[in-house]
Amino acid sequence: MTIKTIFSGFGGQGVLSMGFTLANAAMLEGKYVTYLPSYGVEVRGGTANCTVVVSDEEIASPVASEPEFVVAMNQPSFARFQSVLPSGGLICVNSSIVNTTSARGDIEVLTVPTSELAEKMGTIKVANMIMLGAFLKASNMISFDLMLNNLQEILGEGKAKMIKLNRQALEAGYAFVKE
Amino acid sequence: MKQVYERPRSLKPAHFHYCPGCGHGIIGRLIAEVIDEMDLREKAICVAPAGCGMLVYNYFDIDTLESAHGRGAAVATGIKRVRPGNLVFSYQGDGDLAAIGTAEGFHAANRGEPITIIFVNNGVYGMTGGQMAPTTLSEQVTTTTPSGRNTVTAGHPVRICEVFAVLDGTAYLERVAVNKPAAIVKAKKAITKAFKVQLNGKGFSLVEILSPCPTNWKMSPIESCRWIDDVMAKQFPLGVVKDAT
Amino acid sequence: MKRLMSGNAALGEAAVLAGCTCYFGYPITPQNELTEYMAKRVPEAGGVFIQSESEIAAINMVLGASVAGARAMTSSSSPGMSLKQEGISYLAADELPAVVVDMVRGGPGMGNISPAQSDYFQATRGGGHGDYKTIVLAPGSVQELTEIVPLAFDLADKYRNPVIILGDGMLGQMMEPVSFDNIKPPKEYPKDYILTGAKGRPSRMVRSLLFDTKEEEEHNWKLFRKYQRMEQNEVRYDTFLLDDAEMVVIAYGIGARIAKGAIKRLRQENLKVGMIRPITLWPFPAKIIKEAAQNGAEFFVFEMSAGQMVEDVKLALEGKGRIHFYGRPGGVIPTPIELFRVISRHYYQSRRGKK
Amino acid sequence: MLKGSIRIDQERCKGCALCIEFCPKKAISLSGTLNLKGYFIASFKDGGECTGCATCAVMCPEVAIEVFKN
Repeated sequence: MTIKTIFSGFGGQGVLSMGFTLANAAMLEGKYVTYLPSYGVEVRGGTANCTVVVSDEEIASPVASEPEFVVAMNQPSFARFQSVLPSGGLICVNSSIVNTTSARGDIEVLTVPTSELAEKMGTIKVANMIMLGAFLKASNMISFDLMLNNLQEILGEGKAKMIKLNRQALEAGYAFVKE
Repeated sequence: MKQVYERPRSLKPAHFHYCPGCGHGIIGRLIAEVIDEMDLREKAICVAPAGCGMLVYNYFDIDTLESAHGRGAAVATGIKRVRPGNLVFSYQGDGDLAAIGTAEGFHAANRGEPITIIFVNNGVYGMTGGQMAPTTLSEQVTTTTPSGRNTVTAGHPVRICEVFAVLDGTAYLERVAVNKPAAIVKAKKAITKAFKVQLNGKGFSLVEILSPCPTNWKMSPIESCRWIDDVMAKQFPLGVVKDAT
Repeated sequence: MKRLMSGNAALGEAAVLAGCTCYFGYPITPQNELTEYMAKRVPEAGGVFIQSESEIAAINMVLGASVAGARAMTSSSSPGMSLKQEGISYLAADELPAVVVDMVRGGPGMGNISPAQSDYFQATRGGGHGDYKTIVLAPGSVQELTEIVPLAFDLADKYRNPVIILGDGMLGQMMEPVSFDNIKPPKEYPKDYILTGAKGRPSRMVRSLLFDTKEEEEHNWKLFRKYQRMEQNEVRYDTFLLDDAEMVVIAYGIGARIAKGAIKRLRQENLKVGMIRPITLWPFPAKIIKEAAQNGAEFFVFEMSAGQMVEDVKLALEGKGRIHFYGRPGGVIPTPIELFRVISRHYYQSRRGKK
Repeated sequence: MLKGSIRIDQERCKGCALCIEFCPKKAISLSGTLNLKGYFIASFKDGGECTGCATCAVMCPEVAIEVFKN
């Protein structure tokens, strides 16, 4: 199984960090994984996106022309990336700031009010981790428990202080998505 | 009878290829004398340029490397960073340093690289046949300024010492000449000082040397020496331009 | 222990572990992460890092560090590589080792910063002026960099010649799990040519100007014989499902990865497609390609350019054999499905042709 | 009373005449002799008033002059 996901949003929403966290967690699980950030002028234009491929076998291309999943944290990303999803694909949307009425009929839309959920936890900064938690529940791509157990390693030293908050955010997002 | 002047040990026996009366020979000898006197023969590494000065590696009996045209300061930087204990100097002409290699020289100076540049300024491209150099004087006739250098279309003489002087990285900059005995004594002192600046870790040093080119100036060697005083030094004033040591 | 690292950063780490003590570079996308990584890592390891004023200065600093005896490296991307060619030519002429990394982007001119394979000719034909060659290594994954980079430094020292690592924007930017456990401490190479100050020995000179035509010719023949030794000893390639292949894909670097994905799909459809992946682009693995042709295979050359390596395949086959070419220039990255479709079309067409 | 003398390497000399110009005692002159390179060479006037000051050697671009002194 090879699963490709595009994470997208404004620069500053922690979009790349979402993808990096997923890639790191998948690596710890022993999966093949690639993480490809978009780079260059685009990064400076305010929008950011990255592609994560997780697989049980060697990965041919780290580019997702037809991703299984899209995570869209803002309106422009929603508009741009819903169109690359094949029929039946899932798009996870930050419904706090994205209007999803224009969504295609042949794709699945998971709306997560990440900003509100994050504000409840005291800081908007964890919105990305809430979304990641929700995405992991919906996609069932990697083991959530294994990820939580290795969170310190996955997030790296820089974020060690925030470990508790990040864990709560991931759990909140995970719990938000019903079976 | 006692020998009071002999050939410096840091010069190989080879004959110079320079034209009669060329200043490169004097400058090469001065560098070799300074290396002898400071006992640096086993420590010195010279980066040779393209142009008339390029064959110095045939003359200096020290470790030498020939660099691409203008890249001497970058190559010297690489050598010096790997071997900070050595004396590393580049020998560069006016096309080499003041035209094609301006960026390399300027930024080595700006970084305060502890290297020395011996900058030979004869106001003309010698080896290629007497074309205009960045240091060619206003109104000076060369093969590419047949009616004299018109500063409106061909720019002005570049004063490297003064340009480099504004860089915080430069420690010692002096302009000298090799057109008469007293000037030559001063030139040797300047080279000695520049090497000391480097060896004492004070930073970047450069000695600009006004040097006669009788062939391309179309003058006799003696006329060339006089011309340096009478004309060239008026636009390239001699003396210490900067001493921050 | 594996770490998730970008190709650029992993390349830098591998270089330091392989004994690279000097790095000089000028920022250009998509290889900036390498320069940034080295800015931190090389001084930590006790080495020299300089952000140079230009690519020309960087390659000449490499030349200086190399002649002083250090393992030195610089990196750039296509337009910057054009500037470095002067210095690479001098390194080859002076017979000095160096490693030069090119993370290729779409060209010509400023082009764009998307991954491309359009600098194949520049890398494999010497690139600068004069009769010279450089070994060109083309890694296909972040993990492979940990083999390619130490190899590049060893080959540079062994032959006293610049070695090019030809990657692309994707290899540089992409993160993959990587382990550096396989990198051993660098070998010692006798360096009786370096400049250290003439202490207790005759003075040395390193130069490329040889006024005497006979001397210059002899020097060029000497270099030529060295390149012949490289051609004999340093060809490297990888194969995938080659034994029974009726169609052999030839692709390198990131292109080979994409092709491999396509081949797996083709095999699921029982199409006998295999691959030869050149790891050294120069010297080019001509022999194995010729052997595959003798076994009756046809060839499908895939490049992210308008067709450069395909000429080496034609040379390898000396006009015999059938070669199909598919290229996407300008930084476009084809998908495995796209390649699958193109290859299977050629496959069925030539099968019909044979009947 | 001769205090100094010089020896000019005839094959290094290119006849630029800087030594002649700058010799304070005018003890050097251009000879009519050609060397192998084809230059008329400078020569030391025997019996001249050389003081061994070495000015000629300082000016010589060819490092062709050795200087001796009593």
